[in-house]
Amino acid sequence: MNRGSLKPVIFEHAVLSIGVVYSIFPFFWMIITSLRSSGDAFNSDSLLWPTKWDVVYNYTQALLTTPLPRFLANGVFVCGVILLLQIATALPCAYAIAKLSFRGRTFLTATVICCLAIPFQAVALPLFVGLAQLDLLNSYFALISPFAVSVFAILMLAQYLRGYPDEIIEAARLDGLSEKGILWRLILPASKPAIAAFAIFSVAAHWNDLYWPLIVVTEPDLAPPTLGVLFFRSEESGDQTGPLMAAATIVTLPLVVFFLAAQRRFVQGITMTGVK
Amino acid sequence: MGATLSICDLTKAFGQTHVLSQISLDVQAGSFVSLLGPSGCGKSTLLRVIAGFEAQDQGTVSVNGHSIDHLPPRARNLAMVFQSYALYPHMTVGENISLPLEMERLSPFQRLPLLGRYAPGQRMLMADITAEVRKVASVAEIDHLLDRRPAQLSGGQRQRVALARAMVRAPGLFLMDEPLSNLDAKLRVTMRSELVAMNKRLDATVLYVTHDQTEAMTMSDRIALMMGGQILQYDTPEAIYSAPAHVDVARFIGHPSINCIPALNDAGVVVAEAERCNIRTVEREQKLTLGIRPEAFALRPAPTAKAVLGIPVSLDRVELLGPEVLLWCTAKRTGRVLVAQARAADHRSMVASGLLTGSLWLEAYGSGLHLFDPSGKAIPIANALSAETKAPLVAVS
Amino acid sequence: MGATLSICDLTKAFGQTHVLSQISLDVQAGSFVSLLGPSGCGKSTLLRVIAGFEAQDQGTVSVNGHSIDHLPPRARNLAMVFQSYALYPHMTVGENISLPLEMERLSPFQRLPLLGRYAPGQRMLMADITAEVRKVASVAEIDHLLDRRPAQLSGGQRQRVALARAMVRAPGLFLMDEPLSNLDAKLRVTMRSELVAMNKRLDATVLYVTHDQTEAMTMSDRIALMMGGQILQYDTPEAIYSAPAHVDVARFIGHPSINCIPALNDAGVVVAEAERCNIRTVEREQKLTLGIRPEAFALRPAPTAKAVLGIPVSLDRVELLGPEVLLWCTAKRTGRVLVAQARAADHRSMVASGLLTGSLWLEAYGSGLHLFDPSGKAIPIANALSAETKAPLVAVS
Amino acid sequence: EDVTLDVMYPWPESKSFHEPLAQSFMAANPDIKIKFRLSPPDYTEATLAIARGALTGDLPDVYFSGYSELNAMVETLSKRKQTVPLTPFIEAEGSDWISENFGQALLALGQVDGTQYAIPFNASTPIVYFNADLVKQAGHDPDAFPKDWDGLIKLAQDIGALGNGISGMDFSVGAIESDWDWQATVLSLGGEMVSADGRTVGFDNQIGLDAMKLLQRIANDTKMNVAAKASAYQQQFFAGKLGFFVTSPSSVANFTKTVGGRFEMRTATFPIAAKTGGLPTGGNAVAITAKDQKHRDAAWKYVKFVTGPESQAFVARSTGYMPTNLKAGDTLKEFYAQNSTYATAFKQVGFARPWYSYPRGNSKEIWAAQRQVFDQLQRGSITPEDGLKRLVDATNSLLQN
Amino acid sequence: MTAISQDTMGRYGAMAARARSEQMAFWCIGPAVFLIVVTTVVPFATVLAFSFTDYQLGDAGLNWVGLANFSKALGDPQVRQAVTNTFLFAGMVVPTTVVLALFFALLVNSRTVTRRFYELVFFLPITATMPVMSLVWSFILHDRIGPIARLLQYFELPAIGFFSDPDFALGSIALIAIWQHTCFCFIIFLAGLTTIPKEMYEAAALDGADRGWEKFRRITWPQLAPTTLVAALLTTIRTFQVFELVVVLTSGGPAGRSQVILYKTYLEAFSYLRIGYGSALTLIFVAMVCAISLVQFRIARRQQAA
Ligand SMILES: Nc1ncnc2c1ncn2[C@@H]1O[C@H](COP(=O)(O)OP(=O)(O)OP(=O)(O)O)[C@@H](O)[C@H]1O
Ligand SMILES: Nc1ncnc2c1ncn2[C@@H]1O[C@H](COP(=O)(O)OP(=O)(O)OP(=O)(O)O)[C@@H](O)[C@H]1O
Ligand SMILES: [Mg+2]
Ligand SMILES: [Mg+2]
Repeated sequence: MNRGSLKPVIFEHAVLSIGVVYSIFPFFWMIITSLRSSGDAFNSDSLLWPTKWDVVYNYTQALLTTPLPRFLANGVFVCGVILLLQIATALPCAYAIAKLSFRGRTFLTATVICCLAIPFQAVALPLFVGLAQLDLLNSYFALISPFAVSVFAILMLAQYLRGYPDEIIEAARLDGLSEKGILWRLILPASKPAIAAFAIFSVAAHWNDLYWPLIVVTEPDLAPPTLGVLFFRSEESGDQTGPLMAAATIVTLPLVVFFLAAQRRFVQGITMTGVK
Repeated sequence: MGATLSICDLTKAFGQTHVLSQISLDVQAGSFVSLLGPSGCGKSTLLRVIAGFEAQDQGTVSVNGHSIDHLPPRARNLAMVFQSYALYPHMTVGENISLPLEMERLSPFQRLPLLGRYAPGQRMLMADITAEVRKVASVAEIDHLLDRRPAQLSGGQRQRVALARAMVRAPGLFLMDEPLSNLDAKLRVTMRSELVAMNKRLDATVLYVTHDQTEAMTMSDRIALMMGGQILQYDTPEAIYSAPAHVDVARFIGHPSINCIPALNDAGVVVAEAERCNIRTVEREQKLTLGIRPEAFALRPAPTAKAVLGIPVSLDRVELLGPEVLLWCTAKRTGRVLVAQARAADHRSMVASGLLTGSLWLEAYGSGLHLFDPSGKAIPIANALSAETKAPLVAVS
Repeated sequence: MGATLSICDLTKAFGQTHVLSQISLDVQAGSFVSLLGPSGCGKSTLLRVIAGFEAQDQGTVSVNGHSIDHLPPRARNLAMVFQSYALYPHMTVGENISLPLEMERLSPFQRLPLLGRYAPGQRMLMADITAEVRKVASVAEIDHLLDRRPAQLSGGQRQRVALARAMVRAPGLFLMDEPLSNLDAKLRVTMRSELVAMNKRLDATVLYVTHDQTEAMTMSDRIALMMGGQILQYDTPEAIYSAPAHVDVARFIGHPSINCIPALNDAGVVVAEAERCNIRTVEREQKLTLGIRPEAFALRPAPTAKAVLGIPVSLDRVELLGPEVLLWCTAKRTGRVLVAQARAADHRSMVASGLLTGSLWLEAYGSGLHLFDPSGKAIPIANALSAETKAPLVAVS
Repeated sequence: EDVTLDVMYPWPESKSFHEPLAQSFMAANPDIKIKFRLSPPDYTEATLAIARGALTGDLPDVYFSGYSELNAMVETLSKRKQTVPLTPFIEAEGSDWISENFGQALLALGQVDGTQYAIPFNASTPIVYFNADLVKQAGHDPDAFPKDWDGLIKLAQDIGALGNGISGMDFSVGAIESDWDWQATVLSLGGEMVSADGRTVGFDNQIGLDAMKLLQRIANDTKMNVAAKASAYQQQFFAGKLGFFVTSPSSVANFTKTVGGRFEMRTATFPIAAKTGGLPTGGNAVAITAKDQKHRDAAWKYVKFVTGPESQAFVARSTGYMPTNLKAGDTLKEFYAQNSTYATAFKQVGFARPWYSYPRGNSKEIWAAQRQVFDQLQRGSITPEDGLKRLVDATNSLLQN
Repeated sequence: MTAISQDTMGRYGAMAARARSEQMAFWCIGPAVFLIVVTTVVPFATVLAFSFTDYQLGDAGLNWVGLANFSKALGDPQVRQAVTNTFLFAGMVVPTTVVLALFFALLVNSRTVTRRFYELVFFLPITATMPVMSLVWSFILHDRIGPIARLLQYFELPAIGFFSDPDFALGSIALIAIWQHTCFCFIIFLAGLTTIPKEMYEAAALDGADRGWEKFRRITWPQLAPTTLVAALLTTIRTFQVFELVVVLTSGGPAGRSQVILYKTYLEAFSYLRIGYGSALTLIFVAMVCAISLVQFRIARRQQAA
């Protein structure tokens, strides 16, 4: 029982609050701006609170002048499939790197790290040409396939799994579990916190990705959610700040919901105390 | 049904640490063999090599006459209880126990998470499995815990789950690493007889690591006594106790430990630090060790004629062990601490009759005496007659 | 130096599982108290509440008369050996043991990772610490392992490290959770006497969880017998053994377990399933339990006059336990299994003289007999005379 | 048989006028379907999309190219002989059609090496946006907005003196993604971007030096904040804290919305010092990239439609762009009379000059080198002379590269 | 059976175990390796090939130029500046990010009631749609009308040109990058913290190492070391790959002071369409980051092993 005194707790909250402000101020501004009229956004006399509200206009603009709902649905589908594929490919690989000994393990680890260093922009063009030759441009396949494996996921899960007790895996082998069974029945449930963390990165990254969709997709029906924001963004003729922020808020919202779902996973944590 | 296990010249080192050196062991089908030995002598490692988790450096492990070194653990048809339990942390107790059965009995399709339930025959098989799990859980007295997770169990409960998980599978060979170490005496007795019963019922072969002599003595057909990565003696419990092949075995077995007295071999006559000693041997070694079991000692107010060995001592401390007492004495000449064991009732009556007040002798009468050569090997005692006819020998220490 | 520990009305539940109910316990300064009880009865939980890892639902824990409920574990000045060892996996054995000393003796500056080495006095203090670590490590026989990591140790070695880590700190109160369960008999004896010596040397108070009765009996000043979250008896080892306050205590203590026979109270005369029974009681209860310790039974070829209780039996099985034998018998009338304990030598001579061939009687002679009322509480035996003067009573079962 | 036209335009937000135009086109031509491609976020991305399309043979049928990107498009397409010169279509329309609808200066914007590859669709020359309220506060008359730099600088000084975080003007030449402001400065002073042979820069002379001096003077005298990005001064303007700045008239509609009623935003013409002066024209032209004749014919219909008087008037009204079609001016007369902010661009039509684009698609790289010089120049860390020398050296070396 | 044959039998067993392990590993890594090869290795090999040519995007043909692109890159002062800036940037961002994330993760991890709230809050930046968020940041850090500028004005401090002052531009972008990456590390750390066994802290609590620094140094940090390695590695790589922020906020200005290597590469390849030269720069970049990452990884592994 650790009934600490109140003082350090208050101090901790104070320190955390600084981080809170740093972290959410941009979002605060985004949301506030999505509620006020575009002109009011830069109103220097009332920076933090609208003087002229324009909620309905901003949000109807965001939803009606663009096929945003369609984009959101695309996003859900593409991100969902990408995430599933990434976990399906990365988890076994991470397990092998962390828990199996095989020739070339070091080499594989080094390759994984090096692949992480390769910026996606560098390989985008060859991938594009490849997909074009297979006549697969303008399809969900083109949006998904380059991300079917994530070296980041491999590295992160491998590092996480290193802490999993070997004895439990051994017990499972005796109990007749094949490696597939071990993966499915032990490693997968045990990696939930790491998978949840990774899921957040993966989904957030692909949800917000504009670069690749704009390369392989010319069909508006396949466009990603973020494109909905671009309809209000223009360096040449000035941003429509209100609808822009409204669209951004709408695009961000599903991610927050997704996080709340994933959050339960790592709050739970997995107690790896099946062993002494 | 039980498997024969035969281990041949097994050697294993972790880097510079040599853990097993040339272990050989033959376990008959259906027999119950205990591995007994001090902490760190390599018992767990031996089990792990047999199970296939560690590859040996040399030597072979065969089951039913065929080498299993190339087989993965899964294919070795054995169950193991881990010293560290190794329960699946995210599964309930029930799931932990039923997993091996599901793997054995259900087809891959029947094991599918949601769909499996609709596979033909799955329900019946699962009902069987659940019933078996319940049965083995009630034997281990954990049937009320089936829905808990390992983290919510006490140490002993975890151990029982680990035991139940191994028992439920009923393979030909069981490897058990101190499976009862965290259980209380009563439960232990229950589990012991349950294990022995299982051994007989399934005709399964059991290799059982324990640090508890009583356990090893009462349960095993044979005991393999390990020390420093070697098997010093592999014999029946009686033989291990009454005819130790090595001084370390004699020392290790028996509680309290055997009394050891350095001795010299004077042309076949053993010269020890006793007042009188009438033991002979045929071996040639000069320096010997004389071992006397505590219960072979009797504490007497005066030397008696029957004794082959008598040491004048003073009584330091009496320790009550339920129906027994331990008498801790100091040899008057050498200051060596010696211990004798007696029935509490006998002791009480001796105290009552005032016999334990003056000077005292520890005496031995021929049985429970052992001689060992300098390398520790047991050597035969040629004769151990009453000392009456002999002059007292000078004690050496 | 040792702390007094007093626990008052402690209650604790995990959700729906009631683990401790109204535990009260007073431990005198410098005494060695064992917590004995079946697996899952709440021993570890009690220690964890005392250490401050779990908050109790009700009740207080006081040390030296002051409640410590508000203190964090660190401020409670106690050391604990965990049932699961809880070693720091990333530190060597040496670092594991020296950590508590470093925290205690070095100033925050001296503890700084690299700089600390240049802090004044740090070297000398560290040298002291290292010396102490070596000392305690050699007591636990792990001095050759100081540079290993926990993962490279055997089960027993890990346990010894955990023990050494607690011992090195020498605080006023030790909490030990089955600290010797994975050690072999010899090491166990060493560690036991070392723990007792430490208890005396430091005048430290020790609260010691064990499932090993011998341990509890030989080491403790007092034993607290826990069952189902309650303390059934808190007394000296002798009293616990020879005057159990409850039938469960009597059953739990003693190995093999006490023989229990249902009995009826026929106006002060106890009617049991024996041929002859001459025991009386002053209590009124109708249904009683009669408990007879195995060593209180003697196996006789014919009934004797001195006996207060005699049961005709057949001998099923003889079990050798080193110097003792267990005689497993079946009562002829009721089929109940009864066990008696005898010296192996006595048994051998009886066998040799052919006394154990015909019909046999198990007899008891007054000592080692206990009566319990229906709720399990012990009730006094009014008299237990020789049965000679009494006519045989009809056996009930 | 129906034809479907694949149309690609940059800037997603342009949907607001492309969509209605397509609707009315399809209403008029039921046999032609217009299908828009996903819109690239800017001119550069659009060029890349075309380059990728050329690589995979998946080009749109109609493409709206930024004027400065036209070079790159033609270069890319000509390598695979995919260019579609518009000359045959124009000739087929009859000799007068082109001159009746388009002025020569604007038409030139759609030519590469003398060949007409595109018809101008949007056009703009830089204009001044100002905060009439601040002008008034500073004691000036918004109706008599200065027409030369001296007047503007004085005005900016006065506005800047109001304090409270208010700045007078911003003309950070290096802050935008192209050399539009720089070309405007040079051209308005009567200069040229390249020499006649096209091998060296045209501002390595007194005019160039004057331009450099002017830019430094503006920054120094008005205590201008040299911005790294245009959004910085735009935001400041919307906040009511900036007197005036220069940008494209295409933003008039958006800016008006954004400013709302918080202050009065007005526009003024860009100061043109020299009689021969001009202004670079921004915006985009519509080109045909269809493969087969059938699509090309349909595409031409669409090109004609969107560059026609009604369409142009519509675009001008909804954005602020100047109409590229001569006939649209008539339609818009009334509108301009009522909306003076929109009219400013039209007033400058006469000064419209091609926005010079360096050969071999080098414009962006040249600008990347040039903008650093302007940044330092306006911060006062180099003299105009040094600046000009560096500018000329950097540009020439890349020109001949 | 002779001693020799037993010996070989034993080895055979060990070999069989090894072969088994290899076979299992093969099936586990197979799909991932195949996809890595197809989606990264092969495309990157093309990049490698292009780096020896003068290929221009849209060209139909190309010429082999050997190492010319590389020698040009080595002599290019802009490249040199971009590399310097990138290292400066990483030097500012990586340590700050890792330390901040660790610090906040530890604080949040010890919260009970408010934990979910803080988690959500610190996680938010990862959802950021960067085109929007950089706009928001450009406003927050606006040197005249932004909230920070107003604060400075209020205290009568000199205004800071966050993006326009050559001395501040890179730092300002770093500030946003830290904002963007801290949540990323934060989540990794939080996931890592869940794996530390509770009883470790209990033992430490008795040993007196249950507070602040000591608890951190003796228990948390060593147990978290692998996690920290991953966090630092990923942050380093992501930091080196910065370029969107630069595009939106400064375009590399003022005066090239916020020019970074990947932006330069992007410009070369996709603005100036010089795929050949851009590929060479990419290659240099990847080699650099690989080297740094592998060294980082090695050091961390060695420390873990020691
Ligand atoms: N976290 C938990 N949640 C629910 N029940 C628990 C939890 N921890 C312990 N228990 C239950 O509380 C009871 C007491 O546990 P405790 O660990 O104190 O037993 P113990 O006396 O130490 O037993 P053992 O000798 O087997 O270690 C057990 O029945 C156990 O199942
Ligand atoms: N991974 C390892 N690296 C180095 N030495 C090891 C390793 N594992 C075990 N050892 C050493 O090997 C020896 C045998 O270990 P093992 O676990 O087999 O002992 P044990 O007989 O089971 O002992 P206990 O009864 O204490 O469990 C021990 O001395 C131990 O320290
Ligand atoms: Mg072991
Ligand atoms: Mg316990």
